[in-house]
Amino acid sequence: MIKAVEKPVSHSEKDKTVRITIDGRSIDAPKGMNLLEVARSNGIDIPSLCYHPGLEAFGACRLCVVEITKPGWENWRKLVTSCLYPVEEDLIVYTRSPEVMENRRVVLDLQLARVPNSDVIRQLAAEYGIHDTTYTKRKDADNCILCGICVRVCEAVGANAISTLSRGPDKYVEVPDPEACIGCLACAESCPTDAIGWHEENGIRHIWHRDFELVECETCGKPILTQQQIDHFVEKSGLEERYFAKCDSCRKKETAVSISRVMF
Amino acid sequence: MSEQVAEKTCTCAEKFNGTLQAIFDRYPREESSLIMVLQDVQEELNWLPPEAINCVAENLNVPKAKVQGVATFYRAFSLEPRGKKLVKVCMGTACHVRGAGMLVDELERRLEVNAGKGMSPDGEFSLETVNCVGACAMAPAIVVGENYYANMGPDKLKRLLNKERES
Amino acid sequence: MTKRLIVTPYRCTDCKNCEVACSFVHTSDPRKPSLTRIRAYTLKNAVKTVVTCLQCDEAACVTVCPVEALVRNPITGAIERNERCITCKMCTYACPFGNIHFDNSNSEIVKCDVCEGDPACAKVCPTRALVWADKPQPDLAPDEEIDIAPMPWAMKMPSR
Amino acid sequence: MSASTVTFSSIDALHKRAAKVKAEQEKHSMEVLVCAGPGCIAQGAKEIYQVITDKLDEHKTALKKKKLEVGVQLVSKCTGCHGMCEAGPVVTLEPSHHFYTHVTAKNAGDIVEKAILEGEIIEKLLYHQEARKGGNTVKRYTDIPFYALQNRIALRNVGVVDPLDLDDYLAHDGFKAIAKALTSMTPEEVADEVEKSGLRGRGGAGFPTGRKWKSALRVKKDRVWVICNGDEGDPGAFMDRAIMEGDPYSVIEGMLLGAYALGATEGYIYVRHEYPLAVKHLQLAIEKMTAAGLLGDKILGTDFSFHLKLTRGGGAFVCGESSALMRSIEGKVGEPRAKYVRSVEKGLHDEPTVLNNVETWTCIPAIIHKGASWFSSLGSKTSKGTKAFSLVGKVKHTGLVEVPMGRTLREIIFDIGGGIIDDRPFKAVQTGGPSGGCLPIDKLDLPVDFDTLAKAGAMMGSGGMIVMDDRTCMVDVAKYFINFLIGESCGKCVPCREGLRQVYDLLDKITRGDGEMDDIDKIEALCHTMEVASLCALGKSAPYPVTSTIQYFREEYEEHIRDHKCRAGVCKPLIKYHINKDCTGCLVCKRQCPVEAISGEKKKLHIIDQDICTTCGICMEVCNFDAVDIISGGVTVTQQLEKAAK
Repeated sequence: MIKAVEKPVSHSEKDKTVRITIDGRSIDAPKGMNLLEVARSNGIDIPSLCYHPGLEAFGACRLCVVEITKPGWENWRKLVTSCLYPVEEDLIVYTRSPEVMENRRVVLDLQLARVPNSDVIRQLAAEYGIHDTTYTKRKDADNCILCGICVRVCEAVGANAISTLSRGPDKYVEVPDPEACIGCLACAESCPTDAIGWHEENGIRHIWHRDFELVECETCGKPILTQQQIDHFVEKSGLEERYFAKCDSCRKKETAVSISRVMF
Repeated sequence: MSEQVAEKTCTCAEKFNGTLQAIFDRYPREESSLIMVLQDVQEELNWLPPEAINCVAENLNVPKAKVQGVATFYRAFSLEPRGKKLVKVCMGTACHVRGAGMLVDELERRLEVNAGKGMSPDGEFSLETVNCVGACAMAPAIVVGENYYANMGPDKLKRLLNKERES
Repeated sequence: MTKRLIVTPYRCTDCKNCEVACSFVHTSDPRKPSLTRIRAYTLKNAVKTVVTCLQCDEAACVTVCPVEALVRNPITGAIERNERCITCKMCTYACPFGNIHFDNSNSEIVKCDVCEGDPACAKVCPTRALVWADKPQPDLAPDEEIDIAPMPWAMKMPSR
Repeated sequence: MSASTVTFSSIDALHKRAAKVKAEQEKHSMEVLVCAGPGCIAQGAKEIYQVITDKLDEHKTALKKKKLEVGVQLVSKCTGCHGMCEAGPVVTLEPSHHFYTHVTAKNAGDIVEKAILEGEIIEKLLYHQEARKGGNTVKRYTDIPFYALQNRIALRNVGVVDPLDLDDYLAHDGFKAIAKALTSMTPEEVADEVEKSGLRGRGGAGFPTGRKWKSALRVKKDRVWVICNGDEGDPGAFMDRAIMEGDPYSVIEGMLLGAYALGATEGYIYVRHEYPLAVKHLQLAIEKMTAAGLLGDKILGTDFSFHLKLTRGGGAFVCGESSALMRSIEGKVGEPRAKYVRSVEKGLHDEPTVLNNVETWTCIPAIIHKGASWFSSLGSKTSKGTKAFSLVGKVKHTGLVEVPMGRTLREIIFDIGGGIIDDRPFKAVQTGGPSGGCLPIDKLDLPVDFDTLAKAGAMMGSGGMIVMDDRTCMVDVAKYFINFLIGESCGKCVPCREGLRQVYDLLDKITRGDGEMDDIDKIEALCHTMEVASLCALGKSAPYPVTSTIQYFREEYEEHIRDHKCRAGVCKPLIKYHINKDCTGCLVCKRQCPVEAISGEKKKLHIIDQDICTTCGICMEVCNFDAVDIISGGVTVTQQLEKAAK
C-alpha cells in the first residue's frame, strides 16, 4: 500500500553501480539508469523537451542526444538518446561536443520552423545562436512540438483521452473523444510549450473543445474541480466522494478545528 | 476492472445488426487484436464510421482515443465513406519511374476526386495511391477492386474506367 | 527517522511567524500565505493552532499518486514531491487534512517537506508551539499521551 | 492433388507420407504448371487451368494409351518472379521445362492436344528472347539467361510447389529439416548450424542471424517470441511476397526450426495487408499444419510445441522496422523505440523476441537440411549464401533474381536482366528501397554484398533493385523517395518528421527552378542530422537517396538550379512540350489532350498552347511519330538524349 518508501533494493543490486565519464568528469551511477538522469543529477545540463521524469522516456525531441564512446575505441563515436540510454561501465560521454551542438542547432532550427511563435522554443534556440529559422515556417503554426508529454500524462492520470492522430508531418495531438476528458488540466500544465489552451470563467472550465462545470467547495463556494474529475478519482482511488466536497483550504481549517476539539 | 468492462453488454453493436459482434468473437478481446478487428470491420462496412470505432473501443476495452490514434496512423483504414470500387495506383519506385504520377493526375481529373480523399461524384470510385503492390514487373500498375491492370498509360484509363463501371 | 514536527496547539498564539518563514523559505515571497505549507488559525472559540502536513504513515496522497511522485525521504521522514509529478492534483484532493496545495502561478504541487530536516517554521516559533524534536516530550503536552489522542491522523504520526 | 488430412503422430509417419507422395508424383510423367500470380490470374489463368483440366479429362483414354500420367497444378509461379506477367498467363510443362506464354482459354486446349499428346512444340506460344521486338524464340525457360544464371535457395520452391498443398511440399523435401532437428539435433546445435552457415538477416541491416539467436539463448527468460517480418514495404521489392505466396510452408518450417532452437512456444507472422494472397496462403498453411500436427502442442509426437499466429499489418512502411512491428502486433501505433535494449532481451510485450524476415526464415530449412558448409560455400567473404533481388525499373527482364552474394551489379542487370529497355544508356541503379542509395555507372562492377553496397553509400536493404535509364531525373528520384518517406514517417521524432518536410521543400524548390546553390548545402546538413540523430532506422536511412544522388549526380542538381534545366525532361515546371516537324497532323494528340491545349487540323502541324498546357505528357505518350519534344533549359531534351545515347 505504501509507496512512499524507497524502492526495495537488494544488496547485490545496490552494488551494481557503474563508473562513467561525462565531459571528463568521473561519475558513479546506478547501472541501467538513463544517461540523462545521471547527468542531470550530477549537475550536468542536457536540454530536453519531451523527457519527463514521471513518465516513460519517449525519445522524440532529439535534443538530449549526446555522443558516447568507450575506452580504447576513441575513433568510434556515436550519438545516442540520453533519456533512453542505460548507463554501462566505462562509458565515455560528451554532452557538448561539436557534433552534439551541431545536432542541437539543427533540431532547434527545425523546431523553430515548426513552432515559430513559441517563446520557449525561441528562447532555447537563441541560446544556441538561432534567432530565426533557416527553414520554411509552418503555416498557421500552433505551439505544439509533438513531445507527447500530454498524451503520456493523460495516460498516467488514467483518463486516456489524448492521442496523436495521423502520422508523419501531419501528426497532431487531439482529444478525439471529448467525453473521456475529465478536465483535470494536467496535460496543459505539463506542456512544455504551453500549447494546450484552457480558461476558466464563472465556474466553467474550458479545455479541449469542452466546457466543464466546476464543483464548488461546499464550505467556501470556491470552484474547485470538475464532476468528471471526482468520478474518475473515486473510481481510481477508491476514496469516497466526500473527499472532494471541500477545497484544500477549507479542509485545512477543518483540521484545525478538530485539533482544537481534541486538545481543548 | 477489465473483466467488468468486458462483460458490459455492447450498446452500439445493434446499429450494425450484430455483424461487428461476429468479428469481435473471432479474436481475444484485448488490445493486441485491435488492428485485426479494425481491418475486419472495415472489410465489412467499407470504411470505419465513428460509431463503429466506438464500438470496437468498447468491446476490446481500449480507450477510444487510442483506437482513433491507431485508425488514423495506419493507411489501411478509411475514416470516411469510400466509393463502391477502390482504384489503387501503385506508387512503387518501378511504377514511378515508368510514369505512375501521370496516372494519378489523369485519374483525379477523370474521376473528379482527390487521391486518398472522398469518392467520385457518382459514388462509384475512390482513388488511392499505394506503396507498391508488388507487381513491379507490370509497372505502372493499377488495381481496381481485385483486378490488376498492367503497363498502364494515361491513354488507357478511359477504357479501363468504362469497363469497371459496367462490371 | 527520529525527528518530527510536533504541534502543541495550546502554545500557539497565531502569530503567523511560521507562515512567513515557510513562504520565505519555499517561495522567497512572504506575501503569499495562501501557498504556505503551514497555517496558523484562530478559531471561533479563540483557540489558536497551526496545521501542517502530518507525513502520514499510510498517506492518501501517496496512494493516489499515479506516477510515484510523492516519496518519503528516508532521512527526514517527510513525504516529498519529486520531479516525477505530472500535476494531476489528485493528491491535493485526496489529503483529508487539506495539507497539499496546488500553486497556480508556478503550476506545481506544494507540500511540507520539513525543509530537508531543518524546518524553518519550528525555528521561528516564539512559543515552542512547533518543535522539531526527537519524540513527543513530556513537558510539552498537558496530556503527554499524544499518541493515543482520539484522532486518526495523530495515531498515524510517523514512527519511522 | 488433394489436401492432406493426415495427422502425423510421429516423425516416422511424416517420412512415410513423404515417400508415398513422392512415389505417386514420380508416376506422373508430366506436370503442367499454370501460373497463378496476380498478373496471370487477372488475365484468366484460372480459366486456363480449368480448360486444361477438362481437356486432360476428355483425353483420359488417349493419355492412358500413351502411358502418360499428367498432373496439373495451379502454382504461384509468376508473381512477377518470372517477369513474364506481361506475357501471361504462363504455362510450364515439366520435366521438359517447355514454357508457353500468352496462353488463352482458346488455345489452352492445344497444350493438351498438341504439346502433351503429340509431343509437339507450339511455336506461336513460345517466349521471344527480345520480348518487344520479335527476335529468337526460346523453348525451355532454363535456356533463358534470366533463369540460367540464377541460384535459387530462398526461392527454391516458389513456382515449383503448390503453395496450398502440404503433400506437394512434402514431396519436395519439405519438413525434412525440422524432422532432422527434432530427431538428431539439440536446440543449441541448430543455432550453431545457423551461425556456422554465416547467414545474415535478409531484411536490411544484415545482422548475423546465428549471432542473434545465440544472444537470445543467453538471455534469462520465461518466454521467448519468434516473429517473422513479412511487412515488405520497400517500393520495388517483392521477394518476400513471392515467397509467402508461393512457398508458405518453407517460411513456417524455418520458424519452427527457430522456435525449436530458441525454446519458443509462440510466434507471429506479420504480413502486409496489401498482400491479400500472401495472407490467404499463409493462413491456409497454418491451418493445414495445425491439422497435420506440425504446429500446436507436441509437434510430431515430440515434446516440442509451437503456436503460430498471423497478423496483418495496417499499412505502414515504418512497421517493417522491428520495434515498430512489435508495437503494431501489440495493437498500438507503430512508433519505433530506441534499440539500446535489444529485442532479444526486451521485444514483444517486453519479453525476449527473435525477429527475422521472410527470406531469412526461408533459408533456415535449407541450411539445416543441407548443412551449414553447403550454404557458406556460396557467396562472398563476408556475406554468405544467395540473395534474392527484385530487378525492376527500366530493365528488359524484370522479375525476381536470386544469385550468390558477390555477383556484380553488371552481371545482375545486364547478363540476367538483359540490359536496359530499348538499349538506352544506363544511368543509375537504386538498391535497398527508400533506405538505399542510387549508384551510378562506374559502380556497376561492384560486387553486391552487405558491406560493399554500404560502403558505396547504398544499401542491400531487403533487395529491391530499380534500374534507371537516361530518362530518369535524379533530383526527381530523390524527391520521390523523400515524398514517400514523408507519407511513411511515423512522425515521432523531430529530425525525421520536420527534417523530411524541409528537405522536400528544398528539393521541390529546386525542381521548380527556384533553387539556389546553397540549398544543396542546406540539404546536406539536414541529411546529416537526420542520419545521426533520428530515432529509428527509417529516419537514419531516410537521407540516403538524397545524399547518394548528390554525391554521384551533383551536376544534375546544379543544372536544375543554374540553368533551370532538367536533362531527363521529367521535372514539370522546367519543361515544355513542343510539337516538331515530324507531326503528320493525325489529330490523336489533340483528341487525347485533357485540357484542350493542342490546336491543329488534319494533316497540318499541331501546336501546343503553352499557357493552357499542364505538361501532363499524354500527347507524347500517344504520338506515333515521335513528333512531340520536351524542351528544358532552352534545349530539346529528347534530341539531346538521343545524341548522348548514340
